[in-house]
Amino acid sequence: MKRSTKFVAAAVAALVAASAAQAEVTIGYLGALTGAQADMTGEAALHATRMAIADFGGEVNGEPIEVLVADHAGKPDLGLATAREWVDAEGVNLILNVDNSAVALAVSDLIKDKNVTMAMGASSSRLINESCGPHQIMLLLDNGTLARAVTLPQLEAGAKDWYFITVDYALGHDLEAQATKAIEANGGTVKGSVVHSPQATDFSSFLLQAQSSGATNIALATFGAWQNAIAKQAQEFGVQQSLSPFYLADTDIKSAGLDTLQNVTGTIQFYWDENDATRAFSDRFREDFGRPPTFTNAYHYEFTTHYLKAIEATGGTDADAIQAWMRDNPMALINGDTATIREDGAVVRDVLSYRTKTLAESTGDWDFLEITGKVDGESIAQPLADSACPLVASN
Amino acid sequence: MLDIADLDAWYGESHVLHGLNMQVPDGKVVSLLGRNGAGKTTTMRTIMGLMGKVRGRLSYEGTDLLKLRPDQVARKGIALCPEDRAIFPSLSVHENLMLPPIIAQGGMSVEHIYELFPNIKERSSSRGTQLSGGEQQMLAIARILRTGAKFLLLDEPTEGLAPVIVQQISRTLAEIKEMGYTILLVEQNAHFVQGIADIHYLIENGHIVDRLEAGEFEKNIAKVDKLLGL
Amino acid sequence: MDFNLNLILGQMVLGLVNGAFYAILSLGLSIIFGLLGVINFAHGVFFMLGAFAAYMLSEVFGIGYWPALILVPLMIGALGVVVEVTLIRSLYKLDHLYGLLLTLGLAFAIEGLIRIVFGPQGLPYSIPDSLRGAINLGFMFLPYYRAWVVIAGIILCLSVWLVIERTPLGAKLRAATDNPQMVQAFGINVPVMLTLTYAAGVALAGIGGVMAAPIMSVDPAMGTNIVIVVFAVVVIGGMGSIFGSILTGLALGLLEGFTKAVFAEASSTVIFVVMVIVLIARPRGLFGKMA
Amino acid sequence: MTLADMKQMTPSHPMAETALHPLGFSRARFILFVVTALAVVIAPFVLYPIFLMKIYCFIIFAVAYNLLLGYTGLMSFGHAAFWGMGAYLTAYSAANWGFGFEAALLTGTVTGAALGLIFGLVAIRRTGLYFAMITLALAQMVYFICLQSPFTGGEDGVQGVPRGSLLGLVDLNNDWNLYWLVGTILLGTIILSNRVVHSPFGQVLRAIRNNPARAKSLGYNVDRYKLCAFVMSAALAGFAGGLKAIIFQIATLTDVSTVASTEAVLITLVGGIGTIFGPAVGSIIVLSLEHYLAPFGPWVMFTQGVVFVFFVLVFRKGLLGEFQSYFKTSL
Repeated sequence: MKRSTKFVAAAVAALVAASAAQAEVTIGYLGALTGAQADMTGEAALHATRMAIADFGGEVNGEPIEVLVADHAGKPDLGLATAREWVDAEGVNLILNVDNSAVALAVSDLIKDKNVTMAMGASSSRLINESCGPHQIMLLLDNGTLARAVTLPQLEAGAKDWYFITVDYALGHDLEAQATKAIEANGGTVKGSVVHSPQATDFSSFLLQAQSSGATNIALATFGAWQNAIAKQAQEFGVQQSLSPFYLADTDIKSAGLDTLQNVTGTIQFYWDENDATRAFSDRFREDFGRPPTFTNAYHYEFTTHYLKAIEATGGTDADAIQAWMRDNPMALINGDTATIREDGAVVRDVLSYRTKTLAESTGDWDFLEITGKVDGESIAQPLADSACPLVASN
Repeated sequence: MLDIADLDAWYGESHVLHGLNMQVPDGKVVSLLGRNGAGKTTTMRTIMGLMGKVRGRLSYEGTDLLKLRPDQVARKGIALCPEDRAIFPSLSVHENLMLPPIIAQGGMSVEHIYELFPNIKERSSSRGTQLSGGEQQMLAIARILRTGAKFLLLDEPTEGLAPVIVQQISRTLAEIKEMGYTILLVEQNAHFVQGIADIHYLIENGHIVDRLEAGEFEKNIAKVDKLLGL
Repeated sequence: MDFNLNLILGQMVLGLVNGAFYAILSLGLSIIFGLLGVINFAHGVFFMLGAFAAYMLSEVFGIGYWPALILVPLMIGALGVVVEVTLIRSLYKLDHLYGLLLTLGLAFAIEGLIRIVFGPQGLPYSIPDSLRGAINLGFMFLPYYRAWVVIAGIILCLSVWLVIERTPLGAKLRAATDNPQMVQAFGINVPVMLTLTYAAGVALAGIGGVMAAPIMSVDPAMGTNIVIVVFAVVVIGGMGSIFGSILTGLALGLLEGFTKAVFAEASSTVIFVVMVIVLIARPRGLFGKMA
Repeated sequence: MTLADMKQMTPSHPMAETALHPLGFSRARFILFVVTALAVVIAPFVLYPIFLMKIYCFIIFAVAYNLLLGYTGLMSFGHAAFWGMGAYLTAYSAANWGFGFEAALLTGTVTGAALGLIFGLVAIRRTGLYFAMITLALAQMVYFICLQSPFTGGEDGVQGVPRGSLLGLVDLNNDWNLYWLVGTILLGTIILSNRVVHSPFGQVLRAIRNNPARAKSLGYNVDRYKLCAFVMSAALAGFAGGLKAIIFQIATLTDVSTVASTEAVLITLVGGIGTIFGPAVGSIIVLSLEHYLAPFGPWVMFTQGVVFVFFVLVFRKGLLGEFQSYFKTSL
């Protein structure tokens, strides 16, 4: 109940904002406010965005910063139509979140020659290759990078046979393809895969398929609520294979229960309990939002801040100038590190490797991960030389 | 006593009963004679509360029936045996017999019914619609005798039946009459009603054109035949 | 595509779980359609409400699965009474299509309301402790809870069928399906019967919802997702046929499971393909009486 | 009362009267048409043109639907299949085969018609609820096939659809050019639908709707007429879906899902079953509701449901249907 009232309030605010005098900077937050990933990102990342604006002083160059909010609901047609209206009629400067690869691809086409920036939580590797854009930034690790980061350590540890449960989204297909490439290049085999529809709630038949495939690892090229359901049902059906999630947020572990996801290893861009700086930020976030920030929430704060700095520095909203400034200056991260934005739009940052704690190790409600190390961002990123992005200078 | 006064009734847009007047005294058998489409069945349906649009007066034992739903009319002790017999095809003969709820004391026991209609007993586990026409008619009458209703509306019980069956039904009606039931008998078969009914109403175009006591029937038979189109 | 017998058997057992839900839902739909002549588009929503009711009972009152299995159908049935009396009743005299439109609108309104109140996310509902664990069937691990769903679902459907076919109450229902006017003329309060039948039909969906809650997550869309398949089941079985809907529901669940094992891509389409074949070969459905 | 009864109560219009007014409209309808045309001209200066074009596509879709429900008496729950597949094939042929605007749209239209023929052959002998259920299930089958087929792009849809140009002359990437084209198509569709309804063919359809047995006894091949109307409706729905795919440059599963079918039903119900201008009124209301409630998420669904229930219970004839009874003229 509380959640939806808040949502309505946010939407009303957005409407009022839209009807107010044209602001200097308008940020369109186009996210999945409903559906599988809403819990991890949705309103939480919107909150992080607002925190960044507030921390920045609520205005830039003496002008107010407005935020429009819309749900793309994972539907590219809906996302594209909203983005189009924002660009045509609302003069949006930044389209933020876009946490769905299909929506991001559609919007990418739309803004190609427009004075609009898109910072997206989508990870299809196409978006930093063939479909890269001059005003496009990928806030997540791209799928190729992520796939390598997750599979390589496990392949080294001897897990050679993989089975994929893949969400029928561009993200899922791309992730599976990238991971398959990585697995096969490193001596592993893919025993099979099955695609689940976004409407699926019962995964028992997929798990049965995975069980009988003889794979050692079940790779979850999916996320959010689906992943939680798979984890729970895997336990129910006595699935012995290791689950290998690619996107495992704190909220997922909370919702599926740590008991279903103990001793899972992977990598993550941000964890609230990493150091004092992250804990301080998380305390502030939690005070208003009721739970610590997930990694997607964190990068919304980090990027929004970076973007506003760019506007301030360039003194306007010219997307080319902003993009150039953002590339030329390091992006400050909450944990004290910095990240860089490349020509292809990829954000290169160090990532954390983790192991999920066991029930016995966990001290309390959000104590889920043990950070086991840090992976150098440059070492896992797709080399620019391999990029198919026409914007990369060497191409 | 059932008292009908100035009754009008409609099927959708078509006006079927035009100011119908008739009385059915307790314990009597009253026949309602008329051609197809004269309004006989509509009269029955109106009494039962099955017509949508109705105007006029219709009272039974002092109760205004027009205000009641069909099930409430039935609870007053009025039971209908319709022209099509309405044997339920999904029910066995036994289930058909047992379907109407007991609404008052004094209905016939099942044993008594089986005595009266031995065929029904024999075939009690068959589907209702597997019975012959005559057997279906027996069943349709039998099942309303069980309920304790005192006022029976019988709509053309002899229609389409062989003479031997008609005779059997005739005997049955005589027996029922003996037991003190009130009966409104709709017929086109003047011969059939002649021996049974105490009062005859002749209906044409939705209103009563004549009322004959049993004694007057014979000498007015030409008039009746003309009305029935014989 | 490899034909792994263990996999086929396993998928068919899981298919039977779905089949049980199909049977429970299409049974309720058939009863309602038979007597009321209404295709209850809101049926899926009552299924979903059953799951939410179980969730609420557990969250708010700490009432567990077993009592919910009794309480929820009563609650959903009561809601069914309200819906029939206030909305559906006024449409009996109209074209049956209006009943379909009304219940479709109702489904939208209720699902929308649930989304407004509970949000779009699936909510967790756990398996009762007494049914935790799984049995090794040799070809698969079958969680006790799923086995329970299959057995309980089949028993539930057969009991309903027996009540309808073998009891005086069932006789009244069948008679009223044949000829409601005549049944009413015998002194049976048919309007009340219609109300109670609708209530019973949706209560069945409610039980289905409780049974589904631990398997599917408790999710506002869960009813809509399943009900369209159930409509196809009803068309295949023959609209209004009680036994047909039970048998068809289970059989199509099995078929779906089998297809998942041998040609997974077609598993969501197979029921509709069967429907088209049945419609061409036998338009009234496998068990349908009327044309 | 059946649907057909209700429609019978709407006054019929002597051909003589219609002949007196331009474009084949009766007087009342001509006035409405002029109002519509003026609205099409003025609206883009006030409202967002893309949103207006979306409304126009849905009007055409609803006109197609209404042709079937309102004038033939068949309630389909499967029109999403025609609309969605029309969109897919238009989008696909434009994006991957290099078809121009006209050829792509024609592909979508033909797809709709072909699919309509298949649906029709399976379903046309059935009426009422059975017809509704069968079309619903067939459309669902199409949905699942689209979900699985690689050509639809699954959840991603067919993206990056080029708008092309009209006859190679007018660049449709310009929103204004596209707007005037779509507006013209809309007005043309309304004129056409009025013509069809009043053609001898339309008269036969209405005769069938009102009394199929009688039409049969008069020697009309009832099933063939119904099939013909069904295919026509499907073709127009496919056309509308294709047009939408061009405007938004994308075709997705949304178009082929049950939602699109129910939208057509809702629009027709709200506007008025069996009225020429009902689809326009219905689309404006239903789509505005959706558009302006969109920020409130699930309230859209809730409101649509309430509108549905409200219209079924108290406004069965739809807005124009009620006006029609009030003013005793056909709209």
